Formats: sequence, structure tokens, C-alpha cells
Amino acid sequence: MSWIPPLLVAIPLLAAAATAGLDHVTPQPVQDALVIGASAATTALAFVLLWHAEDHEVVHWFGGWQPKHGVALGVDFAVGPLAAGMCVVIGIVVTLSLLYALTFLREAARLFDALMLAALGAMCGFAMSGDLFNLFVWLELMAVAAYALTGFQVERLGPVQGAVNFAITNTLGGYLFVVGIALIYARTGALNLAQIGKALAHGPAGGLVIVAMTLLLCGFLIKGAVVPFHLWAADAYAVAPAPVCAVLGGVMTDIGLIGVARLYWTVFAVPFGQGHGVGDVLLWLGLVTAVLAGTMAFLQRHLKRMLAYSVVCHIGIMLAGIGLLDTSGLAGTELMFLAHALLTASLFFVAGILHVDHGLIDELHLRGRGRGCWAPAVAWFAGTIGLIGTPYVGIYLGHGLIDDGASELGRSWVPALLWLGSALAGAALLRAGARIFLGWGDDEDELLGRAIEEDPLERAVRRPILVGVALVAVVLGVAISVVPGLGQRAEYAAGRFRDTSGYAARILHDRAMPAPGSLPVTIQHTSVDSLLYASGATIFALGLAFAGLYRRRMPRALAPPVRVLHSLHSGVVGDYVTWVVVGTAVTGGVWAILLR
Amino acid sequence: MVLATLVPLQAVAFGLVALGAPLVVLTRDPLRQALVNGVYGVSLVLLFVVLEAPDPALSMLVVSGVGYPLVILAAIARVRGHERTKDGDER
Amino acid sequence: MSYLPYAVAGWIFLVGIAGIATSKNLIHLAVCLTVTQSSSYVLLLSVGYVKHGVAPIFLGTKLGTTAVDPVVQALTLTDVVVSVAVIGLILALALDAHRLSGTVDPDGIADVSG
Amino acid sequence: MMVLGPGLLGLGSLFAWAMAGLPAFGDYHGPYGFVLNRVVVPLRHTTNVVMGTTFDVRGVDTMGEEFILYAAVVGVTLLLRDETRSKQAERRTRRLPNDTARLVGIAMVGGGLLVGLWLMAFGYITPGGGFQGGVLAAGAILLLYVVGSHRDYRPFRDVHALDPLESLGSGGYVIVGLAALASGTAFLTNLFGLGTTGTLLSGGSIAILNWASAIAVTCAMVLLFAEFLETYVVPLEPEDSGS
Repeated sequence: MSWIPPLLVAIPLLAAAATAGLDHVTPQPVQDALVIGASAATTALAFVLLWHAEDHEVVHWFGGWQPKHGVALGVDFAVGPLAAGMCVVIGIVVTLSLLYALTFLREAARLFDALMLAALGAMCGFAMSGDLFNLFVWLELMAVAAYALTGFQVERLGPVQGAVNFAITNTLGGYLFVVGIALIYARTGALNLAQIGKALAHGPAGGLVIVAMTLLLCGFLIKGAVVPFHLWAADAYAVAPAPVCAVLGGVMTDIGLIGVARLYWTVFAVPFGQGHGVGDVLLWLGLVTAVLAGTMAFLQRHLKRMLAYSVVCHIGIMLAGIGLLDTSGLAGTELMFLAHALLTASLFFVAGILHVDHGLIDELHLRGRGRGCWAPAVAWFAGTIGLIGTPYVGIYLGHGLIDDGASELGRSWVPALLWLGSALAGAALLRAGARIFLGWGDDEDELLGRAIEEDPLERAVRRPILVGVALVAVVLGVAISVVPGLGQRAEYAAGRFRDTSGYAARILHDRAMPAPGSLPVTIQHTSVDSLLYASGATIFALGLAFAGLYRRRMPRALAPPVRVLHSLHSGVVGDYVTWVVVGTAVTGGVWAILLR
Repeated sequence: MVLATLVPLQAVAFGLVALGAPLVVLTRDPLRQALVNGVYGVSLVLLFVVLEAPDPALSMLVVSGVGYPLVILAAIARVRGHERTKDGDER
Repeated sequence: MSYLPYAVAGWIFLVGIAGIATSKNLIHLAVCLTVTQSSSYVLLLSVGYVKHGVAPIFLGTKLGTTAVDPVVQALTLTDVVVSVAVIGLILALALDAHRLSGTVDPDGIADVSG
Repeated sequence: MMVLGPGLLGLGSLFAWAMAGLPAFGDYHGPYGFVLNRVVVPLRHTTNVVMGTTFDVRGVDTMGEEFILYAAVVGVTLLLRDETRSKQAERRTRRLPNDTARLVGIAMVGGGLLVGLWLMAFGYITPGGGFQGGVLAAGAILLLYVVGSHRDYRPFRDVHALDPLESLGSGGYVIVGLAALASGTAFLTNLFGLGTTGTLLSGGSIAILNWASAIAVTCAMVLLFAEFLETYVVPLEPEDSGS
């Protein structure tokens, strides 16, 4: 089955080339069928790949350049169940977004479709690649496609600003990454991840490896919108069309985290795997991200901007899961990735529906306008509950596994902070939902700053398609926590992903990894702690949402910090670049102290 | 013999590049900067040649000689054109 | 001489970033980005250089002659293409910004914040 | 911003620390590149090992690279679609250069095209290749626009012809890869006869991939340049050109 991995890249890329090339030849329905067909075929193949990857790592050496005597010369795709699972989610989210966009973005359809497909191929390639420079190539391809898609609505300044900020910060991240590649290459003379890991096993790690790791991981953290590199995300997601947001927020941001995990467990676990220095920094970055972005979400009135901060908040939780450096934490991150991708996509889809219906995207302006729109309302509230992680809904199982991971390490304060983050973001979304769909609360709020409106893209849409797609996404996302057997498989996949030496043996010496025993097909249960935390977070979110709707005035003590928070997110790219520099320098400095 | 002369040449090339970069950055006027950037590109080409990298050198040559100037000059002209039209309106 | 090349690469990177962070013109900023990226070419090629090595092109050069690393050169080629692509996109965005707001100052187009 | 200075200082210190750990300049000790220097010529018959790496050993990187360029061109077209639309409102006339300038220009166009083609053709033997040749050829084609009247240039710029060609280049790369996969080997495996070392018929798939990328890059660059040029130079209207 080693022929499948390259197809997950080749099919979307070939379709991207064909859809733009055949534009003047083939009629629109054929084009649409080609685009959706390619995306759906990629998803289906990803499912088949997942099936096979359960048993053993599926490895494909491009050009047939297999390693000789344990030295890798070519580029490989190495797919375990975790990577294959990522490809499945990516495929589903992109396919849903393309369906959603069928009647939505007809103005420049072929360009839009080509870019979406290029991004799909790049994301799959990124999830599967086992080569350091190859990772960079896919990273840049998905980035280039995403910059252009963000600026889609060229008739307004906001999208242009968002795309500029997105492009410049992420390009800079790419350059940091290349410098990291050069450093690692100089030291090890290899680009294959397993090979690099092997080379680093000899001799002390030293400053070069610490700095190279800083540059490589910060490159991914910028892509992943982790504080303090997150500033571009809100600007970009607030302005992109809803289906683009669904892909960017649902899968493309999160994939930076998979890059972090991949690099850590193939390369940097070799020199630094004894201690917790690497993981602790990631854990703290994750905690700060979760709480800060959750707070920022609560301070927004622009729905997509609110969702953007909600995405960043959950990115923080997932990064914390990786930072725990254990199997439970990584499995939790993986399950959260699944649920979060689908739920976030559905919420962006609903925001897009409101935008089409009312020409508004501002929570306060939309107050009461969603009354009677049952299907979008159900999707919104179900998605929100799923994102908070109410027991056995949506991200709950993933979050629970991260809790388990934390308590196994004796860090029982970690879950409290993480649940606080998702409750804050959830409260913002609940408040918005209640105001829009139920007409609760006031239509003024001093906490939320000034209004940002945007024009709707198009009105000649087939609304049932939009609503249907949103409902499908939300149903899939909500159900993730109660799919029988999924939790156990995620833990098994995470265990495989963390097996540094097994991976290297499989890649470099073609040695099979230990086959799994038969895994149970039952609903995974979590600890009582998680159950309590999740219930508490739900109640807290409901209470906070209620307070947000009905409080008379903002407590005076909150005003200055809120102003500071707003002013830090200045929208000026020079500031963002400064934060990238400072963030990288500080992260590297801390690692220098911890790991030397 | 060729090898012996290569080392000072490399040092010179590195020096030129090191000097060129701040010059490009400090030239704040885009049109002038495009010219300075072209010169900087040539210094990079020279460096790549003395580092025995003819393929990247050729690539850099066409990019900094054809690629960058065309898009940058076109962008500058467009922006200036806008401004001129606007000045005309005000007058 | 033995560490000068690396220092030059680091220097270019920092100079380029300083230019990006303080730029008041998106076209200027785009060029600063190319400067920053040129740092990675310099670093890659310096890293792969071998003393007394020839270019890795074996036409008229006997196979087995000491040659410099071909991989870093291949990586640099890809890197250059990436830079052209990104510059094109950022300049296109700069033109859009100018059409919509009459300015190419990144501060001036900061429409959305918070 | 005040923290930029300290931030740069910090980043600079990190760089310095890392670079102190690098092998001294000229002391690179492999192994990756050295192994390729030994094996690529005998295995692939291409004398230019860099191109052998680009189009064969690490061919999939180059496939991604073609699509980065492709996505950039599609993206620029997307972003500038309003500019192109609004050009109707602000048509300006352009002076045609005199005959001498035109002759020199046409000579340069011819020269540029020739050198570009030469770079493309011999890329896997001597320095050069699809990308370098493509950019140069595209530049030469664009010169036609500058020195000639717009009509000389029109057919090159015509999206109806260029878009499919560009897709053929980028898509062709993928198809060569898929052909190898369909024949039961790995994606992008070098299938064709390797030919005699040092001749144009050497390298097997490398030659085909090189040409695919040459086509893709030429079209992409022409489209990219044209997209930018069009936003500020608007061709003469037929009725204007008589004056």
C-alpha cells in the first residue's frame, strides 16, 4: 500500500493544475465535479491509508531512492496512524469547504478552487513528510495559497491588511526555519528526519542544536499562531471568506503543531529526551496561549475574529498536550485536532451563513436577527458546547486525555488552566449565540471596542447547501468523543508516533514496527477529575456568557488590562515582526538555560 | 594557483555582501532601493560563483536581473502613477 | 576567514529583519524580505563549501574530484523560487492596499485591530 | 518599538552561539552531498549533480516548488483582478520607441530567448536549468512588450494560451511522477533510458522534468510580469495608434 501516500499530494495538485488550465474549455459543472471529486478522492484514499497504517508505518521513497546501508539519500513520506488521521481530517474539512463554496465564491471560482486544492495537497504532504527540507516546501506551498485566499475580497482594505500581516509574519517564520535547516545540515550532513536523529545521538548537543531547534520549532509555532506569534491570526481569519477560514482555522494552523511534534519525536528527543526542558517551554507557551487567547475571544464582537481567537485558544491547549511529552497528552492533542477541526469549520460556516443572510458579521449588530433560524442556531450552539468540551461532547475526550497526561506527571494544575481557556473562548461564543439567535442582552457593550463591518461576498447562494455542510461538520465534530474505539486507537497512534528508535529503524533499515494487539471497540472513559473539570468549565462558560449579556457596566479594575490587550493587537505588521524576533530570542534563551 | 587566489576573492565577496545588505535596507526610497538591490544581487552572484555554486549564481542572476526589477518597478510605477493622478485632481 | 561567512549570514538576517520591522513602505518592506532571505542562501552555500572543492558538475572534471556539496545548492535553488513567489504576492497586496487606501504604509493600512 | 533592539540582540547572540558550533568554513564533512557527488553521475548519467539532485534524488521538492510558483501566479491574478478590471477607467497612451531602439530591443529579445533556451536545454549537463532559462525567456518575451507595440506581445500574454501551457508544465511534472507509480515503481522514479553521460539525451526523466519545469516557469513568469505590467501600462487602443 506504499503507493497511496504520494497520491494524496499528486491528485490535488494535478487537479489544481487542471482546473485552472481547462477553465476556458470545460463547462462549470464539469469543473466543479473535477474539484470536488479530486478532494473527495483524496479523502477516501486517506481513509484507506489510515486502515493500512494501523498495522505498520507506510513508507514511500520518492524516485525509488531507498536508503542504502542505513543512509537515506532520497525524500520519504512516512505515514503512521496519526499522520494518516490528519490527512483524513484535512480531506474532510477541505471537501466540506469546497462544497460550501460551490455557490458562494463564483466570482473567481477557478482561482479559488486551484488554490484550495494546492493547499490540500501541501497539507497532506506536510503531514506525511519525513524530510526536513521537504517539510519546508509544503509549508511554503500551503502558505502561499493561504495568503492569496485570505486577500480574496480585494474590494476592502481589511482583507488586504490581514493578508499582508499573515504573509509577512509567516514568511519570516519560513526564513527562520531555513536557517535552522542550514544549521542542522551543517552539523549532521543529513536532511532525513530519522537520519538527523541518528546523527545527533553521538556527541554532546551543544549550542548549535539548541539554536537550530529554536529556529525550526519557532518557524512552526508562527504557523501555529502560538502566543506571542499569534498576532497575525485574528487579522487574517477575520477577513477571509468563511470557507477559507474553515480550512485555515480548522486544519492549517493546527498542522504547525503536528510539525512541532514530528520534529521533536524524530529528531530532538534524541539529544534532549532525557529531561523535560523542551516540553516545559512548549507547555508554558500552550498555557499562556490558551488563557490569553480565550480572554481575547471574549473581548471580540466580530464573529470571525472571535472564532480566530477561539482557534488560537485551542491551539494552546493542543500545544500543552504535546508539551507534556507523554502518550496520553499526544493522543489527547490528536483527538482534539479531529474534533476541533470539524467544530471550528462548522462555526465559521454558520458565521458565513449569517453574513450572507444579514450582510452583517458583528455580534451586537446581529442581535436578535437570527431568531427562527433553527438549523444555524443548532449548529452554532452544538459547535460551541463541543468546543468547550462538555462531558462526552466534541473535544471532551481529547481534553480528558491531556488531563490524564498532566496528572500522570504530577502536574494537576495544568488541566485547571486549560479548562479555563476553553471556558473563556466558549463563553464568548455562547454569548454571541445567545445574542444573535435568542435576542438576549443589550445591543451595546463597552467591553467589546469598536465595530468592524464587512460587506457580504455574494447573495445568490443556495442556502440549503451552506446549512447542510455546517450541520454535517458539527455532527461529525460533536460525535468524536463517543466514537467507540477511537480513544484507544489515538493512544496507540500516539505511542507509535513517540517511538523515536522504532521510527528510525523502520525508515533507515526497513525494520517492521511491533504490530498492535487487537484494540477494543468501546467508548473510552476518562478520569473523574476530567468529568468534574468539564462540567465546571461548562457551568463557568454559561455563567460568564450570561454575565457578558446582562452585566450593567464593566468592573473598573478590568478597564486598563483590557485596553492593554487591545492595544497589543495593533494590526501593524512592524509590531508583529518585533514580537516574532523577541519571542524567538526569549524561547531560545530559555532553552539555552534549561538544556545546556 | 587558482585556488590560492580564491580565498581573498571569497573574503572580498563576503565583505561586499555584508556591506550591501544594510545599504539596501537603509535606502528608504523604493525606486533607488530597487537599483541598490540590483547591485546587491550582483554581489550575491559573485559570492555564489566564488563558492563554486554556478547554478544558484545563474538563478540569482536572472532573478535579481530580470525577476525582481520587473515586478518591483512595475509596482512602484503603479503607486507613483496613482499619486500623480491624485495630485492632478487636487490641482 | 573560517567563521566570517557565518557571521555575514547572521548579520544579513538581522539587518533584513530590522528593515522589515521599521519599514514604512510595503514595497521597501518586500525588498527587505528578499534581503533577509538572502541570508539563508549565504548560510546554506557557506555550510556546504569544501576547501579546494570544485563545482559539482562533472563535465570535464573527473568523477571523484573533491567537489562542494550539491545538496545545499539544490536547496538554495528552491529557496530562490520561494522568494520570487512571496515577493510577487506581497507586491500584489501592496498594490491592492494602495488602490484602497492611497498609501503603502503598513501603519496606514491597519484598518482592523484589537 | 523599543523591544526590537534587545530582541535583535538576543537573536544575534543565538546565531553567534550556534555558528560557533559549526565546522569551520570549508570543513564540511558530509555525508549527504558527498555521496550524491559519487553516485549521481554513474546512476543517472547527468553531469550536473545539482540538477540531478533537483530533478531526481529530491525531485519531489521541485514538484512542490513548481506549485509554489503556480500558486503565486494564481494568487497574484486573484489579488489584482480588481486592478485589471478598473483599468478601463484610466487608460493612458504610451509613446512608441523609435526604430533604432526597437531594433536593439528585438535583438535583445532574440538574444535573451536564445540564452534562455540554451540554459533550459543544457541544464542537466552544465549550469542552468528550467528555472533559470524560464525566467530569462519570460523576461525576453516581456521585452517585446516594451520595445514593440502591444500587438507583438499580445499572443504571449493571452491567458487562453498561457494558462493551459502553465498547467501542462506543472501538471506534466505530476504526470511523469504518476506514470512511474502506475508502472509499479515509486513516484517520480526515473523510467526512461539514461542515455550517454554528458549529452542532451542523458538523464532519462530528468530531461523531461527539466522541460516541464521550463515551460511552467516561463509561463508563470510571463503571467506574473504581465499581471504587474498590465496594472500600470495599458495597451494603446486601436484608434489611438493611428495618430
